[in-house]
Amino acid sequence: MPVYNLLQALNDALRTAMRKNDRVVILGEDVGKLGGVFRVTKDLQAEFGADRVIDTPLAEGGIIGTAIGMALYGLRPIAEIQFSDFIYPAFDQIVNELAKYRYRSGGQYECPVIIRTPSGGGIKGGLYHSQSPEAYFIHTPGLKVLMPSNPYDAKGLLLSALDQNDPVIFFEPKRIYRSAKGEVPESEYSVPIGKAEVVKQGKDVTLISYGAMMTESREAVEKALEEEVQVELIDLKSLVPLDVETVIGSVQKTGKVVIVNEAPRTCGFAAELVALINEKAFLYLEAPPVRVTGFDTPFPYTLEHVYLPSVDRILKAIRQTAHF
Amino acid sequence: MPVYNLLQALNDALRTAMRKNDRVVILGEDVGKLGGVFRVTKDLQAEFGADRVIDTPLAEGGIIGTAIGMALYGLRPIAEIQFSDFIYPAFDQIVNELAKYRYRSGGQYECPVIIRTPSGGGIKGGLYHSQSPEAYFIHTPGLKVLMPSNPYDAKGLLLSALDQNDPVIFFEPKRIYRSAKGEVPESEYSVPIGKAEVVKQGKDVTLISYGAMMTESREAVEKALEEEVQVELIDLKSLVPLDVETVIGSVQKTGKVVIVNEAPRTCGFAAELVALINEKAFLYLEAPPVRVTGFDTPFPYTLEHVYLPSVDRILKAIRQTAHF
Amino acid sequence: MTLKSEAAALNGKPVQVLKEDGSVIDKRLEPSLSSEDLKKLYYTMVLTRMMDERFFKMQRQGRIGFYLSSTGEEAAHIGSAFSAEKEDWLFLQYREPGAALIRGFSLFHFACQILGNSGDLTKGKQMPCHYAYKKGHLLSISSPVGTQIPQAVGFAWGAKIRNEKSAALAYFGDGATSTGDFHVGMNFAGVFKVPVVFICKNNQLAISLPVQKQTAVSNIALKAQAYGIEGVRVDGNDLLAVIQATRQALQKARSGEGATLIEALTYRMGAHSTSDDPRLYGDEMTLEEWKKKDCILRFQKYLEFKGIWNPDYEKEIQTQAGEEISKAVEEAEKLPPPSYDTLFEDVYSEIPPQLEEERKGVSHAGL
Amino acid sequence: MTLKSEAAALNGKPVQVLKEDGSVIDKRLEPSLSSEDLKKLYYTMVLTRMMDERFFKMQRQGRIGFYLSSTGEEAAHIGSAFSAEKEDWLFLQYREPGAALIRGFSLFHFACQILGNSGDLTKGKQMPCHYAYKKGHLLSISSPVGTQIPQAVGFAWGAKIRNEKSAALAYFGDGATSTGDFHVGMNFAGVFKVPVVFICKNNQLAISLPVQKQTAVSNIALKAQAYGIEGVRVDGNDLLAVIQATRQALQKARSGEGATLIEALTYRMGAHSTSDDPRLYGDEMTLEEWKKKDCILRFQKYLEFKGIWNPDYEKEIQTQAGEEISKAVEEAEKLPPPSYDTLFEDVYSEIPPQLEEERKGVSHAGL
Ligand SMILES: Cc1ncc(C[n+]2csc(CCOP(=O)(O)OP(=O)(O)O)c2C)c(N)n1
Ligand SMILES: Cc1ncc(C[n+]2csc(CCOP(=O)(O)OP(=O)(O)O)c2C)c(N)n1
Ligand SMILES: [Mg+2]
Ligand SMILES: [Mg+2]
Repeated sequence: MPVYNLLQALNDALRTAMRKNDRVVILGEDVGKLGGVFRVTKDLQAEFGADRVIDTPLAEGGIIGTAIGMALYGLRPIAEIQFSDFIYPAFDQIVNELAKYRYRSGGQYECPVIIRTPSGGGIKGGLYHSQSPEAYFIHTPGLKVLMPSNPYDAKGLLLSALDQNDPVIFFEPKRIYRSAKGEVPESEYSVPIGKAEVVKQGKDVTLISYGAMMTESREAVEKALEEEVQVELIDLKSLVPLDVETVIGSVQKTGKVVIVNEAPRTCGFAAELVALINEKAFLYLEAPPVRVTGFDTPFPYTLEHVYLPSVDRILKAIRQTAHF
Repeated sequence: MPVYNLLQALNDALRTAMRKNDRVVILGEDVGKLGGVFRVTKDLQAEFGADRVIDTPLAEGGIIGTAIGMALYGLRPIAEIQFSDFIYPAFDQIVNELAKYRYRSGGQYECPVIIRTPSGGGIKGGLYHSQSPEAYFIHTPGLKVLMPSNPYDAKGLLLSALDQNDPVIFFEPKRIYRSAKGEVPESEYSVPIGKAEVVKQGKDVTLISYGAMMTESREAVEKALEEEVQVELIDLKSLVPLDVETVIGSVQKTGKVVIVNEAPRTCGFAAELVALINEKAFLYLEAPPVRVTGFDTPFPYTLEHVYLPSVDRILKAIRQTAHF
Repeated sequence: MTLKSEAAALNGKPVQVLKEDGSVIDKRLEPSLSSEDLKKLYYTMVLTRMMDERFFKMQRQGRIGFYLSSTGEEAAHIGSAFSAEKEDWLFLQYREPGAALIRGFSLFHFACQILGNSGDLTKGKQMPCHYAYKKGHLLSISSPVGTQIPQAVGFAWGAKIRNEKSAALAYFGDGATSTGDFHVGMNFAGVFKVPVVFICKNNQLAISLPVQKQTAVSNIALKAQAYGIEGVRVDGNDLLAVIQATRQALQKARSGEGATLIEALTYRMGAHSTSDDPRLYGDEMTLEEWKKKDCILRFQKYLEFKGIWNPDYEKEIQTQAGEEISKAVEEAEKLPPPSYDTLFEDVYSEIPPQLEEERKGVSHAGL
Repeated sequence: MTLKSEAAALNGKPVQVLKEDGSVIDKRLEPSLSSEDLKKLYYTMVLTRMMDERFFKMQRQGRIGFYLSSTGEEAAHIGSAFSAEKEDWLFLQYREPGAALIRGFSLFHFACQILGNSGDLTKGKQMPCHYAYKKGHLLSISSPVGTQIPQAVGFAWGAKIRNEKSAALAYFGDGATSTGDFHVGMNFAGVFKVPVVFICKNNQLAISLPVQKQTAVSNIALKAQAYGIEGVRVDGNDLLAVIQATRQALQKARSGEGATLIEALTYRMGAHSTSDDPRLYGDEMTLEEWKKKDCILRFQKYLEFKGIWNPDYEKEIQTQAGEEISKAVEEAEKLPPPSYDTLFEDVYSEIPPQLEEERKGVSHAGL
């Protein structure tokens, strides 16, 4: 099996999907000749032509609006938003249109647009190349929201997304585009939507994370082990639909929870997880669930390493919870 | 003191502000000659002229984008978004620009735009005239988010908003525009931003709500009393900044919490409150906090009464919590 | 002869085929229509107007919650929808009930949608006038103004990419031209030479805002130039001009020559909707003037010239239309509201576990 | 003589004042500039190019994280910024470093911003090239393309409402014309006759996308017609044409006659940014062609005609500019990063209690 980084795995997934199904088209800014500013769509235009790998004008609302039309026509459009910070001009098309199309037509129409977009900080991108806007979409019924943390899941989840008929926001943790490496099957395979993975078993504390923050989380879990705290680490992968069973099962075992994500804390996804855990495992809780998140400020430039949850901050939270 | 409904109180607040400060301008769709589709800006154009009460073209992004420019120039623009369901075309201007302007300029500029917008369901408005999108803005650092539940607070909060220098999203619970009535001072006064109100004291359960849902909440609290459950009812009013002290103080007293709001449950503001309460009053909690919210679906038309939290659903939650 | 050349010569004045007295100005522009076609068109126009009146009245009686009528604008949407082929798809704004009828959306389903009952194809999920009818190639109507424009472009673009024949018709109002979606839709259509026909029903009002305040260039057709798209301004109250323009635009779309923006200049004769009161901002003078230009009247005169229309014929079809409407409403009003389960259907292709829990909560509560 | 009439006659060819050899085509269009002005302009152009080179190199050396240079486009932004009055305000996109210099933004502050250190007026909060300088009436630059356009309109509109004299200059690229914000900004400006000058630096690329694929009408000035705004296409590599056009547009703005869209046609000579590699998509032929049209060279020849420029003069200012840059960078590089507290400042006018808790968490952790 080849060893790919995240970029290569995604590129491979796209190629696999396009070869298999000639209704799959890619559209976005600079995705064609350039192959994307991160090169996720590298060489695809050469193989599939400018009709299927389309460089669009600079208008995210146009990209998503036309992708909706394409999906209604019966294509399988994969739209790239160059940075998730630039998804907002398309917010109305996503939230009012894409997410609600099936519902409002009473199921007459479906609208399986996939929106791929790099998200998160840690690349010295400042306010506008670092945001983690997943909570906006998690709060929007009708969308599925995915975020892989490694090449294997990236390919498998993207192929799964193409195999179902709902709109998907597919966040790509751009900080680890190159650093996350792993074996990726050359053939087609799928990683199920709606399933989390217990990456490491543990009995003392449950640590829930996803995307790039799995890197820091994994490291913190290792360090905790040195302090004899056994942390169970869960990679959510699929934020909507959520694998409630795996999350709750783990919390019932450990009674203690730390949740790690990059976005601003208030009303972020970590809050939802705390609420859910309260509803479903209140009597098992032995300590208050701890959120380790970004701050309630815009994303900074120079001090991004302070803004982003660090191994230290996570470890501190683990200790605090474990020794509550 | 005159008795006003919510519409009249808001109209009075706007008139008061415009008379006092000639830098206050109003802009939006149909706000001028018509006086707004709900008539909140009734007669203001006649008094203050078309330069200060401005009918704009149909473009929410243009309304907020130009309002930002006006605020930077030194005006105090109050932008109306006709329904909060139509705020999304302005989402980029609000989230990427308005919310971050002060921050990204290192405090050189400030951008005190007030965005008034009717929100919530219950007027048979279906998917696009009923949404409660407050969580999107609560999750966006840099914005203040207010929602009054009665005429007195509506006028006082709006005047307070005009007295500070941050952007504000001011949600108006349109379902009770006419039904909510109360005494409103004719003079200027303010209701402080960042302060919640304990509307009714109680020792058994804390019920937290805001906006139109205060109506059902109040009724449920009355009914609970008949069952000898004493509920402490809190009207948040100011969602950002949040009056953590009042919320936590009450939970420390009762140990039991019900949170009521209309928006879809997942990642809504109720989740944030649960998370906060866990962080600050975990050891006081005697039962899992219960969320009574809209469902994780788009807002329906015919069955909106089923979608919206009802007195019965709230009462059930109170009982469940009280007898946990 | 193309409308394009004609339009250029008119310098902003809308192209007409019919004079206000119903006579044909230039035979070369007269669309070929069988007498069956002509009758269908006239009947649909009359039916649409009567249906609008009936539903408006029903709202006033409290039998439905909301309605939007298209009185005075029938030619603009019925003429263009009629000109579309079966394989074409319509992206409506909300003020084109006659276009829906032309595409086979039944009065019964119309009434059910407006009642939001269990007979509604959209299961009572949307406000009145926000239907969807896939069989008739009517996309789903939504309230946010302008969103359907890039969607129609994407749809037609899909057909182009797949080398198939469908075209898309995107309907919108003068107000919609101010939206960002109008701009991006037009721009994409221009760049990618997409087989789409934009039909702007310029009724000169957006709720209370006159088109002159909507844009400094209220000749909407002119805006097409910014996108490398052909723009044609026609008299929107002239059914034959609308048909001719749409046919030419569709032919052009199908031959791979890209998009056309048709501006159908008309006037909103009534309130924006049942929630609106135009006395607060309206312009009586203009209204009176436009009443004289009524599109049904003009077409009626044309049919009279053709020997198709006479007062008896009018009476006959009015009776027929009235009965059709009554029957549909009566049938529809018998139906109960949708079941609670519909609340949770169609959010996703399948109900995910958490939503299923919410659904169960509702049925257990027996709310 | 107005550029407008001139432009009309040219039918899409950009208006020039200077030939490529630096001679004046039509004296009537030559802007009046003192020799001090001319020197300042030339110096700023040279300084900007040298600064761009230096920062670009520093990025390659790993001393800064990112840079965006404007090489080849200096005339477009320096000429227009120079033409603005003190009371005017500039809404930049991000590729106008020379405009910032013209407005008094110091090289030292520039360097601090790019380093994101404690000397940065924006406190290390934004990426390089995203400065804000209120004293110089430079608004805050943000990455999302096009957002500044309606903001500039609103700002200028504010001045109009208050009956004050300021105008706003909105800078953007050819790519930005595709955004919804461009459309709504232009439309509002047209409807409300706002004293704003739109300056589209059409460098014919948006990252990898050639302007011909950005829009079917790559004559950007033409798009103004859709909004009832005057559009002027000038040679963006002709400093005098840019100055003349901006002066006339500002005069018009101030006299209450509304907005102008100036398209300055130029070419992006280098990479989009330090993150970009134009070899993957670039067009060598066009690049070579445009190199010959270099804006600094052309202005230099003009100055030579005027007896201002000679090789010694060139050497002198190059030395001066080089030293200025070195000194600024050296000073800036001495400064430490901003304090952790800055993370929490400027989110609101005051730090609200919950954010204060987050701040305390950080300082206690001594992270
Ligand atoms: C994005 C958005 N903003 C505001 C509204 C409220 N609204 C409903 S219809 C309308 C006017 C539309 O005018 P036009 O496009 O000319 O269509 P007409 O009603 O005249 O047929 C407005 C402002 C909306 N539906 N969507
Ligand atoms: C809304 C948005 N979408 C995408 C981007 C990514 N991006 C940065 S610059 C750019 C191209 C801009 O082109 P143009 O406006 O012509 O300016 P130029 O870079 O040529 O000066 C793009 C697509 C962005 N910054 N903002
Ligand atoms: Mg209209
Ligand atoms: Mg460019």
